[in-house]
Formats: sequence, C-alpha cells, structure tokens
Amino acid sequence: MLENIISELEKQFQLEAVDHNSSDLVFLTIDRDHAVMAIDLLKWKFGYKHFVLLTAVDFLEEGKFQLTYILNNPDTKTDIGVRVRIDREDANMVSAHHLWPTVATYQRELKEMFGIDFPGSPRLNDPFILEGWEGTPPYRRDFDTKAFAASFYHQREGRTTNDPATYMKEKLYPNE
Amino acid sequence: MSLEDLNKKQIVSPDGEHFEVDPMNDYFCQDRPEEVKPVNKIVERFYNWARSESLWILGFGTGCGAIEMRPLMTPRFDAYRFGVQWRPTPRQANLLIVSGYLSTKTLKRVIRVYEQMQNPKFVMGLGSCTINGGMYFDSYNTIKRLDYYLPVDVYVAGCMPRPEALLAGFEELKKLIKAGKAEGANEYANKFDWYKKNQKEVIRDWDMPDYNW
Amino acid sequence: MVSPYYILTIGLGLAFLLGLLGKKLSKVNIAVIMLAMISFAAISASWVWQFAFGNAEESLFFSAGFEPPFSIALKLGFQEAIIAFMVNIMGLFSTLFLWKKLHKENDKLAPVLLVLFMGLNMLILTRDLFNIFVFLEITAIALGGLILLDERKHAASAGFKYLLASSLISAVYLLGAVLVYFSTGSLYIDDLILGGPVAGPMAGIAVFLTIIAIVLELKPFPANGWALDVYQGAHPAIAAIISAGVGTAMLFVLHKLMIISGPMMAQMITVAGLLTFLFSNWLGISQRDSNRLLGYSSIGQLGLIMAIIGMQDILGDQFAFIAMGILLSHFFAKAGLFWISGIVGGSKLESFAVLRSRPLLLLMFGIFLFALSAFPPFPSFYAKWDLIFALSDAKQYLFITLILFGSFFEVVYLIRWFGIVVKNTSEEVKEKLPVNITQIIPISVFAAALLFFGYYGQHFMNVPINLNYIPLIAVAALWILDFLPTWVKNTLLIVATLFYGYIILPQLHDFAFIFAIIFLLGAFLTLLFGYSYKGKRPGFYPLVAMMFAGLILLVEAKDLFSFFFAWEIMTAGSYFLILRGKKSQPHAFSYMLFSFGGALLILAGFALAHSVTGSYTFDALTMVGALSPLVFIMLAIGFLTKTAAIGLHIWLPGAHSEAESDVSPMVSGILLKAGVYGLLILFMRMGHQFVLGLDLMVVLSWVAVITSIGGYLLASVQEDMKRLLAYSSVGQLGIILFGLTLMSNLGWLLAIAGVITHFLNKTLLFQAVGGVYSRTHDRTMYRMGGLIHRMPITFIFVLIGIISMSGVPPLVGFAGKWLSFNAVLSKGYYLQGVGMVLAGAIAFLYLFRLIHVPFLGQLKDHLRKVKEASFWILLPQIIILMIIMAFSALPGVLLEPIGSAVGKIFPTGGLTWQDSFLPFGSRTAISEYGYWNGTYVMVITMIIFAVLLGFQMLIQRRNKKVGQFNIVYSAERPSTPETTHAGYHFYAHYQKAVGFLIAPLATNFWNWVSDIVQSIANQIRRIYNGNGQVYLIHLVIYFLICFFIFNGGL
Amino acid sequence: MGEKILFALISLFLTINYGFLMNGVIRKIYARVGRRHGIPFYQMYIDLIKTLALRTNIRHGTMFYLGPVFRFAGGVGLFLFTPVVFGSAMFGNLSFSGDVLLLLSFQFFGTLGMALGAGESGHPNAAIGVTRGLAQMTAVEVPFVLALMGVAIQYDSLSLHDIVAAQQGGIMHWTLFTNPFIVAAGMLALLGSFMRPPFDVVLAGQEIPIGPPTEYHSNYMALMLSNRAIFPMAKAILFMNLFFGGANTYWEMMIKTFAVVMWSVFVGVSFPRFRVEQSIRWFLRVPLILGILGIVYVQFFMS
Repeated sequence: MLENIISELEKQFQLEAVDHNSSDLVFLTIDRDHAVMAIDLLKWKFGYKHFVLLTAVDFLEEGKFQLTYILNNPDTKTDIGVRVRIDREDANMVSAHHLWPTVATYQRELKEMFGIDFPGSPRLNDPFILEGWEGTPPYRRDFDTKAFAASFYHQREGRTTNDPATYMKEKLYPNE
Repeated sequence: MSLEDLNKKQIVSPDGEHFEVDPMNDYFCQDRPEEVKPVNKIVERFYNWARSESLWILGFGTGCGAIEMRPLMTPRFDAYRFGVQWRPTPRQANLLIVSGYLSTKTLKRVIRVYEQMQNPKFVMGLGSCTINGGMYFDSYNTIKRLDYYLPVDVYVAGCMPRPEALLAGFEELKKLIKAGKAEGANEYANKFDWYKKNQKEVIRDWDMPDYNW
Repeated sequence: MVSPYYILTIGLGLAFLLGLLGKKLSKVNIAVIMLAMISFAAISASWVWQFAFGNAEESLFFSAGFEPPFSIALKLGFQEAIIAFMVNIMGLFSTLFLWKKLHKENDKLAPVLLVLFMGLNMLILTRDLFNIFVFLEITAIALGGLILLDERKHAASAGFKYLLASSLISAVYLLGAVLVYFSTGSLYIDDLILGGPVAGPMAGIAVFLTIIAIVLELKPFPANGWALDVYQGAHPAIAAIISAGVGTAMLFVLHKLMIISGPMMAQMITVAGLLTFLFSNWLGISQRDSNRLLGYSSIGQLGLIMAIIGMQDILGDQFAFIAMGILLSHFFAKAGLFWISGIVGGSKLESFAVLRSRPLLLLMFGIFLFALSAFPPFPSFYAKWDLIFALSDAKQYLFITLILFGSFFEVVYLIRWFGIVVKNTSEEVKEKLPVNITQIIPISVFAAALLFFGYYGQHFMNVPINLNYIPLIAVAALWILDFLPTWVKNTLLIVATLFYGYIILPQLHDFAFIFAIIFLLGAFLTLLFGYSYKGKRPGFYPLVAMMFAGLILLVEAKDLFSFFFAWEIMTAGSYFLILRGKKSQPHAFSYMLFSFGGALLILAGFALAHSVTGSYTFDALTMVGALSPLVFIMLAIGFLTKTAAIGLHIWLPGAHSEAESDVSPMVSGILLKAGVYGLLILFMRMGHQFVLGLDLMVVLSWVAVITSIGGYLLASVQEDMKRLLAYSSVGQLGIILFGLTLMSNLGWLLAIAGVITHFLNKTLLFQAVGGVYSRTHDRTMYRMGGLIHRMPITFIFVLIGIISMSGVPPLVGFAGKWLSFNAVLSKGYYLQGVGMVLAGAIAFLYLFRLIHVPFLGQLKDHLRKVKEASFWILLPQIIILMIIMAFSALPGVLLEPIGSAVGKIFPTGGLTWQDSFLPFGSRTAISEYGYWNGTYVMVITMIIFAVLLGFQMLIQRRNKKVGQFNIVYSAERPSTPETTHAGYHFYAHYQKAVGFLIAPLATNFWNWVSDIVQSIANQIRRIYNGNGQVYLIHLVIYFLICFFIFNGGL
Repeated sequence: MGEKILFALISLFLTINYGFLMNGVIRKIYARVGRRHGIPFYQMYIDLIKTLALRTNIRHGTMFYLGPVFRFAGGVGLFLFTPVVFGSAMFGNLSFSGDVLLLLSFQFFGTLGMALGAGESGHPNAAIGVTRGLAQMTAVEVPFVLALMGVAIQYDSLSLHDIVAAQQGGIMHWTLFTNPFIVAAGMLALLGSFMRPPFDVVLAGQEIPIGPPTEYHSNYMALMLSNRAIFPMAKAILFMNLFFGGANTYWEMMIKTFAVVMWSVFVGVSFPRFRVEQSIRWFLRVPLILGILGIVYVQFFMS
C-alpha cells in the first residue's frame, strides 16, 4: 500500500531517500521546495489528513536542519514522515499552515527554539514559551546553555556537583 | 497580552475630541510600595500569633513541587489542623509557596501575584530548585535562587521535599512570624529597587508596572 | 337672491367666449376664467350668507317659465347653497392652483374647467332627473377632457377609462330615468316625492337604475378599478377636483335621489358604502404610490359618506352633522393632499420627504392626514364619535365593526405615510422644494378651514360639551411662539404648567388629583431636563404641550366625550413626540397603530355603554346586562394597549427607547399612567364582570402577572439601556395592573402607590440614562463601563433608582412589595402572588445589569474624558431623589392620602396607622396580616451602616486607591478594558435555563396578523389589472349583482 | 426604647459568637466527612483577627469600599429585624420595625451592595459570580415565597411573633407537621440560599476564583467573615420561626438553628455542584411543585 503511494509520489517528486521503518511507517526525504506540495498531495489525495507533528533536528556538523512532518492516515492506519533538510545558515522553510491551522503553532515553536523562519505563517514572531528571548535560539546545538545560565542568572555560591556513582558509594559504603 | 498593549493609544471621545491614553499610567497605579511598621509591640505580638495560626496559602503551583501540596489537604497530612488553608485569590492569601523550579516566564506571574498580596505576606521556597537551581542549574530558562527576586522567609530543601517537610516548614514559618521576624513585605518595600533590578535583569520583556498593586 | 341661472349663463357664455378668444390673449383668458370662478364662488357665498343669516327661503327656479318637466328646474335651499359653495370654492382654488398650467395651455384647459364647474353647480341644484343626466354627461365629458389634456404618462389611458366607465354609467342612468318617466309620467323629483314612493310598473327597477348609476359614479368597491387608475393617472390638481369637487356633487345628487328610494335601496347603499370604505382602506395599506393611495382614501371616504347617506333614517337628527363633518374633512384634506402631491411632483410615498424643507407645508400635510384619520380637533373626529354613538343606539353593531376596521386600516397607511415623510432616513433632503404663492394659498386656506370647522364642529354634537380650552390654547400659543429659543419656550411651558396646576389642582379630588399631580409634576420635572438642549428645537414644545394637555384634560374629564377627546389629543401628541427620535419611525408607527386600535375599541365600548344606559358621563359604565362583559373587554383591551400589557406591548420598547432623552421619561414615566387612569375608571364603574362564569378580573390578574414576568425577563436580556428600561416599564405596569385587578383596598393602594413610585423611579432612571447618553452618545451598555469614575452623581441617582425600584428596604419601593404581598394574601390570589414575587426577583437581574454594565467594571478608553451630565439634567433628578428619600423615610406621607382616596371605594380592608416612638409623623402601617414601619427601618439601617463604616475606617491602616487594571487576573495582566469588562450577554446561563419563555411570541403573532392583512389586500388588489375592459366588466357585474340582490329583496 | 436597643445589641453579640463557632463546627464536619481532622473549631476567630491585622488594603473606588459595609449592615439589619426568642423582651430584637416581608426583602440589601462593590472592582469574575448569584436567587425565591405564603395563610399573619405563637403547644403544632409540603419547599429553598453544594456555583472557588469577593481582603474580608457568622444565623432563625415552632429560650434557638443549618451542611457535603441553569431548572421543578401542593393543602384541607 505504502509502496503504491511512494511510486505515485516518485512520478511527481524527486524523493531523495525512502526509509522503511516498518510496514506502516515510512520516511521520505524531499527537497525544500517540493516538500509542502508533497504533503498537500498526501493530505488530499492519499488521505493523510491527520497532522501528527512537525519537529526539527539540528545537524550542526552537516550545517543542516532536518524538519520532519509526520502525517497519519486514520483509514489505513499508516504514517508517513516527510523529511526536509534545509540549510542551517539561512534557515527557512515553506509554511504549511494553510493545510492544518495547527501547523502554525509548531512553526512558531521552531521559530523560537531553532530560529527557523516560515515566511507567511501567522503569529510567527509572537513569544511561544520564552518571553522576550534575545540571541541564539536555545535549541540550536551551538547554544551553550550552561554558560548562558551561569552568566545570566544570579547564582548561589557554594554549589558543588558530584559524580553520582562515586558520591553514593562514598555516602553509603564509606569504608570500602 | 503583549507588549503592544502598553503602547500609547490615540482615542476619540464620543464628542469627537482626540486624546491620548497611556495604558501604563492610566490603567495602573504607579506608586511604590511602602513599609508599614507594626503599631504597638503587645498588639503586634497578638496579631503575629493570629497571623501564624491562620496561614492562607495561595493556590498557585509554579513547578513540579505543586504536586506535593495536594497531599497536605488530604486526611493523611491534613495541614488544616495547623490553621493552614488555601485561598484562590492572592488578595486574600498571605503565604506564597513557590513550589519548585521557576522559569522566568512564571517568575513574572509570581512577582505579580506576590505584589498583589497584602502586607504582611510570607514566601516559602519549596525544593532545591528555588535554593540554587537544583537539577536545573544549567537551564537557560529557570532562575537559580529565589531570594534575589522575592524576600523568602523559609526554604524547604529537597528534590522533592515530602509533605512532612512542608509541615515542618510551616512550623518554622510560624515560629518566625511569632518572633516578628517574618517581615518580608516590609523588606521588599525597603529594598524595592534592588529586587526590581534583579527581576528586570532576568525578565527581559517587562510588560507591567514596577509594582502590581 | 341671485338666480342660479347666472351660473349657467356665465359658465356657458364664458366658455364659448374663451373658445373664440383662442390662444392669443392668454392673460385675458386667465382673467376671464378667474373672474368666472370668483363669480361662481361669490354667487354661492351670497346664497349661503342669506340662508344662514338672512332668513332666505328655499326657492324653486324654472327656466323660461315652463313648469317641470319641460324646464331646467332648479331648487335652491340651504343644503344646495352649502354644497354649491363648497364645489365653487374648490373650483376657485383649483383654478388658482392650476394658474401656471393654465398659463401654458389655457386655450384647451380653461373652457373645460369652466364647463365642468358649471355642470357640477347645475347637478347640485337641479331637481329634474333628466337634467341630472344632461349634467352628468357634461361633467363626464369635461372631466374626461381635463384628464386627457394632461401630458402625464398614464393620463391618456386614465381619461379613456374614465370616459368608458362614465358613459356606461350614464347609459344606466338614462335607462333608469326613462323607466321612471314611463312609470310615473314625471321626471321632476318633487313630483315623485309628492306622489309618495315611486309606484307603477317597473317603478322599482327604475329607481334602482337611477340610484345605482349614481352609486357607480361614486366608485363602490370592487367596481372602482377605473377610478383608481384615474386618480393615479390624472394630474393631482385634477384628481383633487375629482375627489373633492365631483365627489361632493355626486354625493349630493345621491342624497337628493334618496328621497325617492325605499328602505331596501337605502340599506343597499349603506352596505355598498361600508364595504367600499372597509376594502378600499384595506387595499390602501399595501399601496406605495401616493396618488393611488390618495385615490384609495378618497374612494373609502366617499364610501363612508355614501353609507351615511344610506343610513340617514337611522341617524335621524344627527345625519346632517355627521355627513357634513366627514364630508368637510374629506373635502378639505383630500384636496389639500392632492395639491401637496402636485407640488412634490413625485409619486412615491418616500418622495414626500422633500416636504421637510418646508416646515409650514409639512405642518399642513400633517393637519390633512390627521383630519382624515379622525383625530381631534378636526370635524371628522366629532362626526365619527356621533356616528358610532348613533349606530350603537340603533344597535347596528355590524356597521360599527365595519367602520372601525375601515378607520383602522385608513390610519395604518396614512400614519405610515406621515412617518415616512417626517422621518424616513433613506431619503436625503438636499434642496428646498420650489413652491409658488398660487399653490400655497389654496393649501393654507384649506388647512385653516379644517381647523376652523374643527373648532365649530363640536357645537353641533349630540353630547354636552364641557371641554377646557386653556391647555389647547397653550398648545396653539406655543406653535405661534415656536421661533423663540429653547429656554424661553421651556420657561414659558414650565410656568404655564405650574400656574395651571395651581388653578386646577384644588378642583380635583381623589384619583384625579393624584394623577393630575403625577402629570403636572412629571411635566415640570421632564421639562427641566429640556434646558440642557441648545438651539430652538422647532416643533418640540407645542407637541409636549399637546401631550400634557391631553393628559391633564384626561383627569379633568367627567364625561365620555371629554375623556375620549383628551385621550386622542394625548395619543397624537405623544406620537409626534416619539416620532422626533432619530430612528423612531417604525416604532412611532407601531405605537400609533396600537394606540389607535385601542382608541377605537374605547370609542366602541363607550358607544355600547351609552346605548344601554343613555348616559354620557362615566355613569354609563355602570351598565348591566348581557353587553357589559363585552364593553368591559373592549375598554380593558383599549386601555391595556396603552399600559402595554403582554401581547399588546410590542410597540413600547422601540417607542420608548428610540425617543429623545427627555421624551423617554415623559412617555414611559408619565404617559403610561393615562392607561392606568382609564383602567381605574373602568374598574371603578364596572367592577367584576363574568364570561361563562369566569371572573374577568382573575383573567386580567393573570395577564398582569405574565406581563410583569415577561416584561422583566425581556428587560434582563436587553443590551440597550433605554430598551431595558422600556421593558421594565412593561413589567411595572403589569404590577400596577395586578394591583388594580385585586379590586380591594390594599390592591388599589398598591396600584396607586405603584403608579407614583414607578413615575418617580422611571423618570429618575430615564433621565439618568439620558444624561449618560448626552455624554457618551451611546445606549449600548456593554460598550460603556466604569462610568462611576466619570459620572459619580449620575451613578448615585441610578443606584437610588434601582434600589427603590427593586423593592429593597429601606427605600420606598419596598412599600410596593409589602403591599402586594398583603393584598395577595387578603384577596387569596396566591399563585398570582408567587408570580409577582418571581417577577420581583427577576427585576434584580436587569436592574443590576443596568447599574453594573455601564457604571461599574472597566472604564473604556473612549470614555476616559467623559464629563458628568450637565446641571439641568441633574436638577430634576435631585428633586426626584429627594422625593424618593422623603417617601422612604416617611411612607405614610405617600400611603395615607392614597389610602383615604381608596377607602372611599373600598371602605374595608385598608391599612391602619399607629403612632410610633419616632417624631416627624412616623407611623407604623398595620394590615390584616402584618405591620411595617418605614421610618424605623430607615433609621436602623442608617445607624448600622454608619457604625460599620466608621468601624471599617477606624480599623484600616493604609488604604490605597489603585488603577482599573490592578486586579487579580489569574496572575496575568489585562490587555484592554474591552476584553476585561464582563457586560455582553450578561445572563447567558439564565437564558439557557428559561430562555424559552422569552421567545418573541407576541411579535410573531402581530407580524402574522399584519402579513395576513397585507396578503389578503394584495390578493384582492389583483382584480385591478389596469385593463379598461375588465373594469367595465366589473361595473356590469357589480350592477348585475346589485340588481339581483335588489330584486331578490323585492 | 433604649432598653430594647441594649437588648438587641446583647442578642447580636451572643448570636454572632454563636455563628462564628457554628461556622467552625461546620468546617469541622466537612473535614470529618473527608476523614480529616480539620481546623480547630475556634479557627474562625483567628482568621477574623488575622484579616483585621493585615496592614494594607487597596480600594478600587468608593462603591468597592462600601460593598462589605453594605453586606455586613445587611446581615446585622436582618438579624436585628428578626425576633430570636418567642416572647422574650431580650431577644425580641427590633422586630417591631416590620414583619416577615421586611426580612424577605431586606436580605437583598447586603447582597445588592456587595454586588455593586464587587462590580466596581472591575474584575470580570466578580460580575460573573454576581450574575450567577442573581440568576439562581430568582429561582430560589419562588419555592421560598410559596412556603412563606403557605405559612401566612395557615396562621393568618405575617408577623413572626404571631406565627410562632400559633405553633406553640407541642411539637405536633409545628408547621413541619401541620403542613409538611410547604416545609419541604421551604427547606429546599434554604439549600439554595445557603450557598452550599450543590448550589455554590456562585463562589465556585476553582472556576471563577471566587466570584464576587475575588478582590476583597483585609478588613473588607473581616466584615465579610463576620457577616458570614450572622447572616445565615438570621436566616436560620427565620426558618426556625416559620417551620419549627420558634424558640422559647435561647438554648432552644441554638439547638433548632443548628439543626436547620446542619440540614444544608449534610446536603452540602454529599453532593457535587450544579451549574446555574441546572439549579434554576431544579428549583422550578420539585420545590415549586411542593410549594404549590403546600398552598393547595393549606387552602383546601386546613380551613
């Protein structure tokens, strides 16, 4: 079943990769410009009308963000993940909020946490979780959260950190 | 709820007159808090007894520690025995329990709520996170020590502290109140500029008046 | 005495002369025709003068000395003189009106016009059947010519239809005349009279044919399609001649011929006339073309007069007065309206809105319309009163019903037209309507004539007249002084009111005294508000004076006629007042419909009561017999429309809320009490009435309960504060009605006290709301909020108003609650009593909403600079506030005088008063069940309140005034006042629970009625398809039907 | 007169203390039903002192400031207009001012003032709470007034003194036994007017924290707490006088009012909460029918 869909899609789009995870889940990698078209097709033609999630992974070393749209077909009980790899430096992606209104919320989150732009998405720049965040988006892997916390927040002196294994051993079995 | 709400607005009156509304000045009371000293020592001791025996907690859970407050209402721990009761509105509460980690976003709300409570008012920090950040010591989004932002009367350490620890904390707080040492509200008023400086350092989109009456 | 032949000679001679003169000497031509018309008028005027003042005798003229039937036999009596004078006046002013047109086309028009009026004069004067035929032909041809000579689009076809119809009618008439001659050997009417009822072979048919021809000429329904097209197609001035001139002449011919007809014929004429009156008015409802509408109205009026001619045996002595009253109104008003239509030019009803640019013309337009609608002080009012009474005495109930329905339908379209003209917002009036003096003079003279005859008309009535003219003179004086600035007029009216009160109050007693105080004090308080208006407020003060004059005359009235006169004056005045509001046109219209319908019922009820008892005073209502429940129901419904009982209330909310700020308290706080006064008189005289063993008072008490619950429920779901108060009035009047229906001492005490407190509270609240409106220009509550910070004084007034109204001690409203419970218990109306308590509880809902939504909560941005209402708005409220507080502290001051008045009617079961510890005449009221001392409650509450307030002030240490957004908002910050203010759809849950109770049943019902009425009218209207042949067939069929009925009757 | 005022003040003082203790006991009962130990029974006094001891308070405006004063004045007034003990000069209070209708209407004096004060705070929840309270009150009134009317018809009087006098002479003379229908209607109405579950959606702590009093605190709160001690007592005394034979001694009054209040407490601890429209419908169903039955019973079977 999924094979049919893939072969249908292959006629229209260039699928960069097809990863079969299981009989009811497949990940397709499509280029940035055509991914939303493919999702559109999956939604309206193949019945993948439930939008599960949109998430991003920071491939710092490759200079890429990988976006994953997971779609679900409630009739056939199959899922298709559409992966898109976009450039990390100029991170922007075609917005898909016109397909499902909820997509806009995911895009807001990605904008705030990764700094990925989705031009045209509603309320994109409204604060999502962080109110008034400035600087590097915190989910980017080049953001050093420890250094940031140390410099930004008032710390209490005297805090120590222990390795749990040695610390517990010391506490529980001091004589060994 | 956004910063734009506080921008000045051009308004036309029913008579066609144009005027400006400055939300910050027109909607809010802009005064600073003032210290209110106890009146009389004997009366104050009586009052302090009453205050300590009637702790009204604001039902506001900031973090995971909130889950530890619920058992206090149940037969097993039953904090009511000690005159501890919960109120749904900060106006009527006089004890604010900051229950666990506090993100900067929640800190803003906690400050508002604290300022809306009436003098005398008490703050209890619950869990390691309020003391030094606890397991969130490296989080980009949670504060590391509460007493820089609000005058804390009692800390209850632990991750998480058990309800028994909270009960012990209440007892401790009661002692402090009876001794007349729980003057957090006055301290907040006296060191207002310092607290505000600290608060504004971490809350970058300060979208409210300095003191929320 | 000038011989009538001069008219014939002048007419014919000058007509020929004009023909000879031709086009060339146009000015001379006009001079000639004017001269002719003036001479006609002068000759007939001299006759009238001589008959009226010169002891002239009725005289006969025979041409060339021949005896009838070989001469043109003319008879000149007083009747003939008057009718001829009317027709000639019409001719003269028509000529004047047509001056410009004559200038253009005199060679054709002028001779025809002259011939037409000559013919009409002869028609009136001649006593010979054949002569009548001749002049019928002459007038028909002349009139046809007049119609055809116009260049208007439909004139040609209209003229053609007219000629077709009139030739058919003439043929019928000629046949009749021939048969009369055949059976009696004479055509001279007086011969026929002398010979008794026409006898001989074919006599019946002969008479039938002659008379039916005239009837057909008078355009009976439904054989009148041709006439409608004529009215619509002809030039308005010509239509005026047809309606007023020719119609009058034809009616007179019919009247003349009635002598030879038998009772059967008279009855047929009556029925034909009444059907015409009913149906042409009914069809007029859905009419949108002004000339055609006037045509319907003309036909209707002619039908009514035709019926009156048919009923002259029934009417007896009063016949002449009734016929002339209605004829004069019709004559002047219809001519005036057609002329105004000629000035306006357009034919849509809406196009008359240009009259607004000419206030004088608009005033005259109103005079004409209200004269047609039979409002006082116009002749038709008196005539209709007499007509209904005479018919009632003769037990002709069917005729009464037809006339009342016809009158109602007539008012529907006339008043709607008036409303559209005065207030329609879709039509913008850009430029001044061009008029010239020759057009204005005829209209003004006719309007003045209507007023003149209105004043003189009543002296001929069949009832003893004791009207007090002082208030009416004040109204007239204010019309004249209308150019003065507002404050001068306001002061004048206030002084006049107070002075009049000073004079009149000592003469009144008991209930009349109490109501007079309400009306006068109300006038004073509401007029004080008027000082806040700048400019001239043109037309406002005469109308206010008119309404209050009506109200005060109402309480002065001691007989049925003065009561009804005052009632109608008040209705008209209040209608105009309401109509002044910005968007009030449809609401004023529905107010008028309900009021007029109610008034007709009252009229009929009075007439029935009179027919049983023969009395013209209120004692007529003490009648007994089979009719008395019916009279009771009619009068009760009539008065209940005024008090807006549920089902009849749908006019009230719109009318009261859309009126101007100071009119709302007048109509809501004061005017409604007129209905209560009516009910009071009704209940006092008629008491309990039974239908099928069911006490109507019990029925009414349930009506009252449902009214108050429904009114309050509806009030609680309103978003508009004046609408809310208006619905609240509905409910309050329900409580007052309930008190009255208890028919016990306490019940009436409750009602009268309720009247006073409702007057105070509602006036206070409407004025306070008016003050808010004067600053915010808004009545929608949820768009306001937090006004307590900007208008604290107004807030206090509203606060006192709502506490008092909700019946919470210690304010005076509690008196009502206490009384109602006691009254219910002593009467035994327990379930109704629970309903009243439910209503009282619901009252809290809307009252809290009224004070919370605009005044409390969040102050809106655009209201941040709003100022407190101006002094003149606050002043009357301060006075009311002081009265309320005084009554609250000493309720005995309010209740004891009322109790003594009520005690005269219900001597037992009242309150007793016991002295108490406190000074100032504080006394404890003791009823059969309980006791209550308002002063104690007031004092104790005040002391407790003061002590606690002092305690709170003492105990607090730092009290800080904070801003409007310094609220606990679930740890958030409010973003805008609009999103923080709870005000819209305030009682959503309540609507969820009991919302099914406020489905708009009454509105739907009345809409359904109006739909039915209109669709029937539209269905019937289909027979008028515009085809001349079809119209002829109508005529023939009508003729045949009448013929068969007539023969069947033989 | 001066004597009467003095007596009234004594009676007020006694009863307000009784009310405070009763409230404590009620809280205790609630706790015990939840198998908790609960607050000390004197906790209400400590709370009162605590609220009075607060050093600051704020006001949103004059009406806000006066709201609790209205409320407490309403409660005190209601109590003072009620005769507490039958035939007692001491506890007759100032009931010469008016009959039972005065009490019926006067209870809205405080409610109205409080509603206005809460309204001026500008808090939307306050307004929502008030609308709920008013809406529910309209429905509660109906069975209560039916019951009241039944009593008035039965004893031919609206004066509480007369009503109690008619019920003297043994337990079987109580309205409770002479006309159980109206008592049932009245006692169901009492549930609504005592604002306990299932009819406590007005205050709805969790949902619109806590409705009208949301913004009130400090000494405002103290006045409201005091009112909460006297106002239900006054109402309970009213019910006692109407249905349960009144009281001949102060002790009897305490026992009877305790029983009356306990009725609402027992129902309160057993039931969850109605929404407003549900409670309106409920009151217009069962209690209404009972009330009408009561009136019918009085009218046709007792005279």
